[in-house]
Amino acid sequence: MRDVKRIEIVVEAPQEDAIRQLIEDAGIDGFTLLHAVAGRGQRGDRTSDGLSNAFQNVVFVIAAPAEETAAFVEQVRPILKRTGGICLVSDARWLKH
Amino acid sequence: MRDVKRIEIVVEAPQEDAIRQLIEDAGIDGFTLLHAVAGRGQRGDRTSDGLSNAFQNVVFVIAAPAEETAAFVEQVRPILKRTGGICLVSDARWLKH
Amino acid sequence: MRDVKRIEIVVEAPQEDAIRQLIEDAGIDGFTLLHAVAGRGQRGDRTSDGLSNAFQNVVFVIAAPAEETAAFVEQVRPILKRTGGICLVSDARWLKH
Amino acid sequence: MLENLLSAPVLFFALGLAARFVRSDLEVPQPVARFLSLYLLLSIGIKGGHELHEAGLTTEVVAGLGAGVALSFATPIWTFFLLRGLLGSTNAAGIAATYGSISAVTFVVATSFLDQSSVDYGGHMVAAMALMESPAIVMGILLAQRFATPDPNQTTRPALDWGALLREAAFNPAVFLLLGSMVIGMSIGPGEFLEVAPFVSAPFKGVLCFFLLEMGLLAARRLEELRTAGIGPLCFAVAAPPVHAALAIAIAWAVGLDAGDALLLAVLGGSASYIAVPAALRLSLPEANPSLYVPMSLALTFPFNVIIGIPLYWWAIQTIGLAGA
Amino acid sequence: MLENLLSAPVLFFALGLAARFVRSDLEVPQPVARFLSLYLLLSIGIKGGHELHEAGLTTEVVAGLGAGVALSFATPIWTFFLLRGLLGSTNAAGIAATYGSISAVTFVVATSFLDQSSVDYGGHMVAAMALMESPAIVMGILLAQRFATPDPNQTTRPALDWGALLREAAFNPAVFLLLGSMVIGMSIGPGEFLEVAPFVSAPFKGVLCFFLLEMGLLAARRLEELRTAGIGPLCFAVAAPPVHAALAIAIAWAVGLDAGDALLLAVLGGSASYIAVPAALRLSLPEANPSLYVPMSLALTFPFNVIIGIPLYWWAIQTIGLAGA
Amino acid sequence: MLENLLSAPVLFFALGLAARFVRSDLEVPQPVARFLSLYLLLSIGIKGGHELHEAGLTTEVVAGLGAGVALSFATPIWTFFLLRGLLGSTNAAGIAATYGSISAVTFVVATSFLDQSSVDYGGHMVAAMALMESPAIVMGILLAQRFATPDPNQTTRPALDWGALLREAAFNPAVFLLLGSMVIGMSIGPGEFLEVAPFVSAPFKGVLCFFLLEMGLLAARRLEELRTAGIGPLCFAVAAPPVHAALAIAIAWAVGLDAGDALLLAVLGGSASYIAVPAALRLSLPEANPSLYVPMSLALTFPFNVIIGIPLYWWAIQTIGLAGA
Ligand SMILES: Nc1ncnc2c1ncn2[C@@H]1O[C@H](COP(=O)(O)O)[C@@H](O)[C@H]1O
Ligand SMILES: Nc1ncnc2c1ncn2[C@@H]1O[C@H](COP(=O)(O)O)[C@@H](O)[C@H]1O
Ligand SMILES: Nc1ncnc2c1ncn2[C@@H]1O[C@H](COP(=O)(O)O)[C@@H](O)[C@H]1O
Ligand code: NA
Ligand code: NA
Ligand code: NA
Repeated sequence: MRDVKRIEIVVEAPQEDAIRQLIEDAGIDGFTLLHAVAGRGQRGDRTSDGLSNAFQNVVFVIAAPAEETAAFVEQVRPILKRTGGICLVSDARWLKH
Repeated sequence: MRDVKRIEIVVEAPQEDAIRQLIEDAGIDGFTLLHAVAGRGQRGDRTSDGLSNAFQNVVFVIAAPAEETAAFVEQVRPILKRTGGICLVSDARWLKH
Repeated sequence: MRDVKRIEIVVEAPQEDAIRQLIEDAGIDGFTLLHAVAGRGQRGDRTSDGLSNAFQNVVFVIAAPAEETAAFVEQVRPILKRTGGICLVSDARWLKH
Repeated sequence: MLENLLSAPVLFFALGLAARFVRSDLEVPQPVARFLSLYLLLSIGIKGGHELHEAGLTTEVVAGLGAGVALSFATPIWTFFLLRGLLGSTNAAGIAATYGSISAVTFVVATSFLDQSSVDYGGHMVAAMALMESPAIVMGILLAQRFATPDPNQTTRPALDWGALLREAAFNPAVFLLLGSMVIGMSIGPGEFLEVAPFVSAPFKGVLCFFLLEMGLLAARRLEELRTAGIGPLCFAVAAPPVHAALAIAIAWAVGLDAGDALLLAVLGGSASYIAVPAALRLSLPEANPSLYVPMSLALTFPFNVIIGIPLYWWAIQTIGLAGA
Repeated sequence: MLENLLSAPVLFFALGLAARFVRSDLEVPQPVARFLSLYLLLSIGIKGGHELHEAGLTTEVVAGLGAGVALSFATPIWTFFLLRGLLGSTNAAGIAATYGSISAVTFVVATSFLDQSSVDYGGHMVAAMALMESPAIVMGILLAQRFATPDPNQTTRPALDWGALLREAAFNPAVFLLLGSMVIGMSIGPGEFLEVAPFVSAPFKGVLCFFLLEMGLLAARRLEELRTAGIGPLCFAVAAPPVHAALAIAIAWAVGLDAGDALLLAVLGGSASYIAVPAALRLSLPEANPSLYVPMSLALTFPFNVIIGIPLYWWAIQTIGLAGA
Repeated sequence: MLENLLSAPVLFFALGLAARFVRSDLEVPQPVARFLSLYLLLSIGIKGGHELHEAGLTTEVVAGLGAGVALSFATPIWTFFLLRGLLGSTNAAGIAATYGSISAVTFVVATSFLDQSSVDYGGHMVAAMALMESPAIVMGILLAQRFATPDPNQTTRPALDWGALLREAAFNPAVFLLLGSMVIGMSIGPGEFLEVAPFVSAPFKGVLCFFLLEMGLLAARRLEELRTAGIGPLCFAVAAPPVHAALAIAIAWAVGLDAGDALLLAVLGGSASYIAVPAALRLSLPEANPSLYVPMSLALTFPFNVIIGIPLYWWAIQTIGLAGA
């Protein structure tokens, strides 16, 4: 088991590609991604239905060592500022196989 | 970054509105919501399919400062007692934008 | 509230039954399960669409006391080794009802 | 009866059951299954409304509606008192609501049976079906309120939200779509009806086949839950359909319904809900155990009606010689 | 107009609205709703392409396409300058793009209205529709770039990704599927067309009913968001359709379109986007408030056109006496 | 061949490919795509069963089934030994299973090609298709068990769960639904068949168009994965279809199949699985790299067969002059 950071990012679906790009740029080698997520925040309701996914959220869950994540979350900040969403960071232990 | 509590509530879909109401009453200003979630617990299997969503779970993820969440989770308890589900609370850091 | 471990396992859908079995064998009495999850890792992209769910992920979230989980995660390791995925363990407090 | 067994929808139902028994991974994607159920409701609603508009409001119509609603109010009462000793008041109330209500799919299979036998039936029976959903739900909750002793662990039972309950009972998706489509079917002219017919009529039976495949898959899965339920609920689930249907046929005979309408009333009386009522109960009576009322209704009563019940009730109706049989 | 109100698609739209107002839980599963919208596009594309192939490239075709594209470029300009003072440049630009673009479902309802009235229209109007989506998006973004002052909190605005924007504008799913299906409709022979007709033609109106049920549900939900929007956007959302449609009819008259094509041009001019444009704006102009432009377009302009607009524009076209009216 | 290129399903396949290449966001919602694939299986199963019932059990039937099953057992063997040196035993075994098995969609496109050319084919070829899925899976796993050296990192390979493998091979959703629908098609009378025909027959070609649009999207996405695969797998993926088809045609000639059945056998031999076999392999041979066998089958072999293969094999069959060509 290895100590890592668990990063959870909720953004609206149109930002999916931007976050994917940031993950790749940061050299982080994996993520898990949930689609069609609903939510509420300062920008009102986002639903998991509707005819386009422009008003749905996606959730990224990323496990990575602390040294890789510090710079990465700073890159995420401007996206959250511009289009909303949250980024939570917590501690976890990763079962290495 | 700010220290918050990450609350994760799993309840059956018919309780979605009740939890939404509690969140609003507690003055918590956001949540993320997953639909069509399966699971198993003391009340047996809940599946993510079927003709009605009465037997599916939903998951709420809520980030909020500790002072807002303490009273809130107490409100959630009777719902869990009556209709099942779980509520987990953990520590996280919220990237403020 | 009771201290528990929160275990989060991401595996590909064909392994769902194997993980269910391990949970049962370990005497853990509940889990929450998300289907149609996408992701990226060493084995490339897994998408949440496609004609079969063989290339999707599922996510198990399990809350259980530390003493029940230690042996369990060791059982999960060979599955991750063979077919990929991750297992994260973190601390949480469970609102007992 | 053999003819019924060899009808395509019944065969697809059997195929769905078989798939689970051999543990095949066959599954109908859930959003599609829900869409198909909406399609069946919309389709039968429009067709029923269209026919009712052509036929006009007759005494037969009033008799059919009245008989249905009466059954839906009354059935929960005896069901409750019969099962109360065995399963406790809360579970008995849940089952009472379930069996007082109806199964739209069973109704649809029965209409397809009548179509195949070239027997007429009235569009108002669709309205009767829609009106039978809600009374049973309300009766079930009332019975639980009146007779169930609150959970000892719980000092106070949360007050019942009657507004939410009535909304769920009267405006649940199935009732709303059925009645709405009926009104639309009554409003549009015959030209407009002809234009939607290639969607609502032509593929109807084929869609029903697909849907029964899914019903078979669902029923087989629920069957397992009954292993721990004891013999009482099992007996009730297969005895209630013919008994309730016999009562419905007697009423149909008394009020003078035609044979086709009588069969539909029998099927409404004899069937039990597994979508609308469980959804309402989870909201208003969550203490009742869904692993009891859902599999009873879905895994026993539904297959009984579809495979044996419909031809059996029809045989009875023919035997007593209702008009048009 | 009463006839339009009693057409099945409009009635199902009303049913969807009603469902929300009584707080019924009725919902069309999202993947199915999306599929039905793809079906409508594919279907209208193939039929349009097939017809265009039969008719050939005439001056009427060129006139129709030209008029549509011109409207799509021009409408955002006055919309922007009209609303800028009231709502700020960013929101005005978002609404400008929305109203310069079109609503495919409104177009489809209008073709169904013409079919019912046995009025001809040209397959090239489908192409006109497809060509009207993109210019409005590009104009909206250009207007925002030129006139919107950057957020004071933000020192630098991120550079606009023109590649992504143009791709989104030109190849968004609706435009791509429409144009692609048109090309296919033009390529296949009449025998092949007959073979796909039972899928693309026969159930078309029924599917449209189902889809409008969903549109009613969506529109009613969005209506609530308008409570805090102020009176200005509300007025614009119901005034823009007839004004833009009148302009379109004038152009149709000037370039000599037939009555059927004129109605479709009016509907394209008078309608606003609620799928393609919002998706493009969230990517390229996320600062514009979607709780403004989406409900305006979906909850006011769309119902206005479907219920009142189409028969109103048709009445106007008949009054001025365009050929074929 | 040009005629094939201008058939609607092939054009929609091309449209799907094109959508990805211009990076359009067009996508068919996944539950709907799965439903359409179930629809195609159910539909072809019922029609095949119905026809088989009319035709009865002839020597042609036995010959067709036997030839198919034999191919499915034999193809994996040479495929394995051919590729073993290049890609290692595990990957070779995965590809062997994939190419020994079949693609139902390719088969369906071929039947639609024959329908268009008014050439008859036997309903039993549907059964042949169903029977060809499983043997290849079992052969692939057997070859891997026998020849693949276990992973050096891993001291013991987990014991193979033969029960799960055989269940997956024999009762996977596609096989189960195909065979089940065939049995139902054989059981129902002609009257009942006529009633389901507006669902299973009339919209068939249109649904196929929609489904091939999705296949184009999927194939184009998988194509990218092949960039790192090397030239060997690419060559195999386009060389195997004509070679295997030629073998199938030779067998068809030897056992005396008619032209239509021969084309279907050629297509079964020449096609490869991208749904059922990968699902079984992920369970029983997860060490084989799916980024190899899926894109080979889906992004190269499938398009090859649909665009070039079917008309090519038909030309060959006409050239050697099988009966009915
Ligand atoms: N306090 C919160 N807890 C959990 N999720 C949140 C919270 N605030 C916002 N979100 C999520 O982030 C999305 C966008 O938030 P916002 O930009 O504040 O509207 C919402 O739709 C939620 O899914
Ligand atoms: N130990 C657990 N870990 C994770 N989720 C659980 C656990 N126990 C229950 N759940 C979730 O809560 C739902 C209801 O639980 P129960 O009321 O115990 O049947 C289940 O369907 C699961 O989704
Ligand atoms: N670092 C990571 N963080 C989050 N999820 C991951 C990570 N690495 C892998 N995964 C998940 O595990 C799945 C399989 O990983 P792999 O076996 O590495 O291809 C991926 O599709 C992801 O969903
Ligand atoms: Na009943
Ligand atoms: Na417009
Ligand atoms: Na093959």
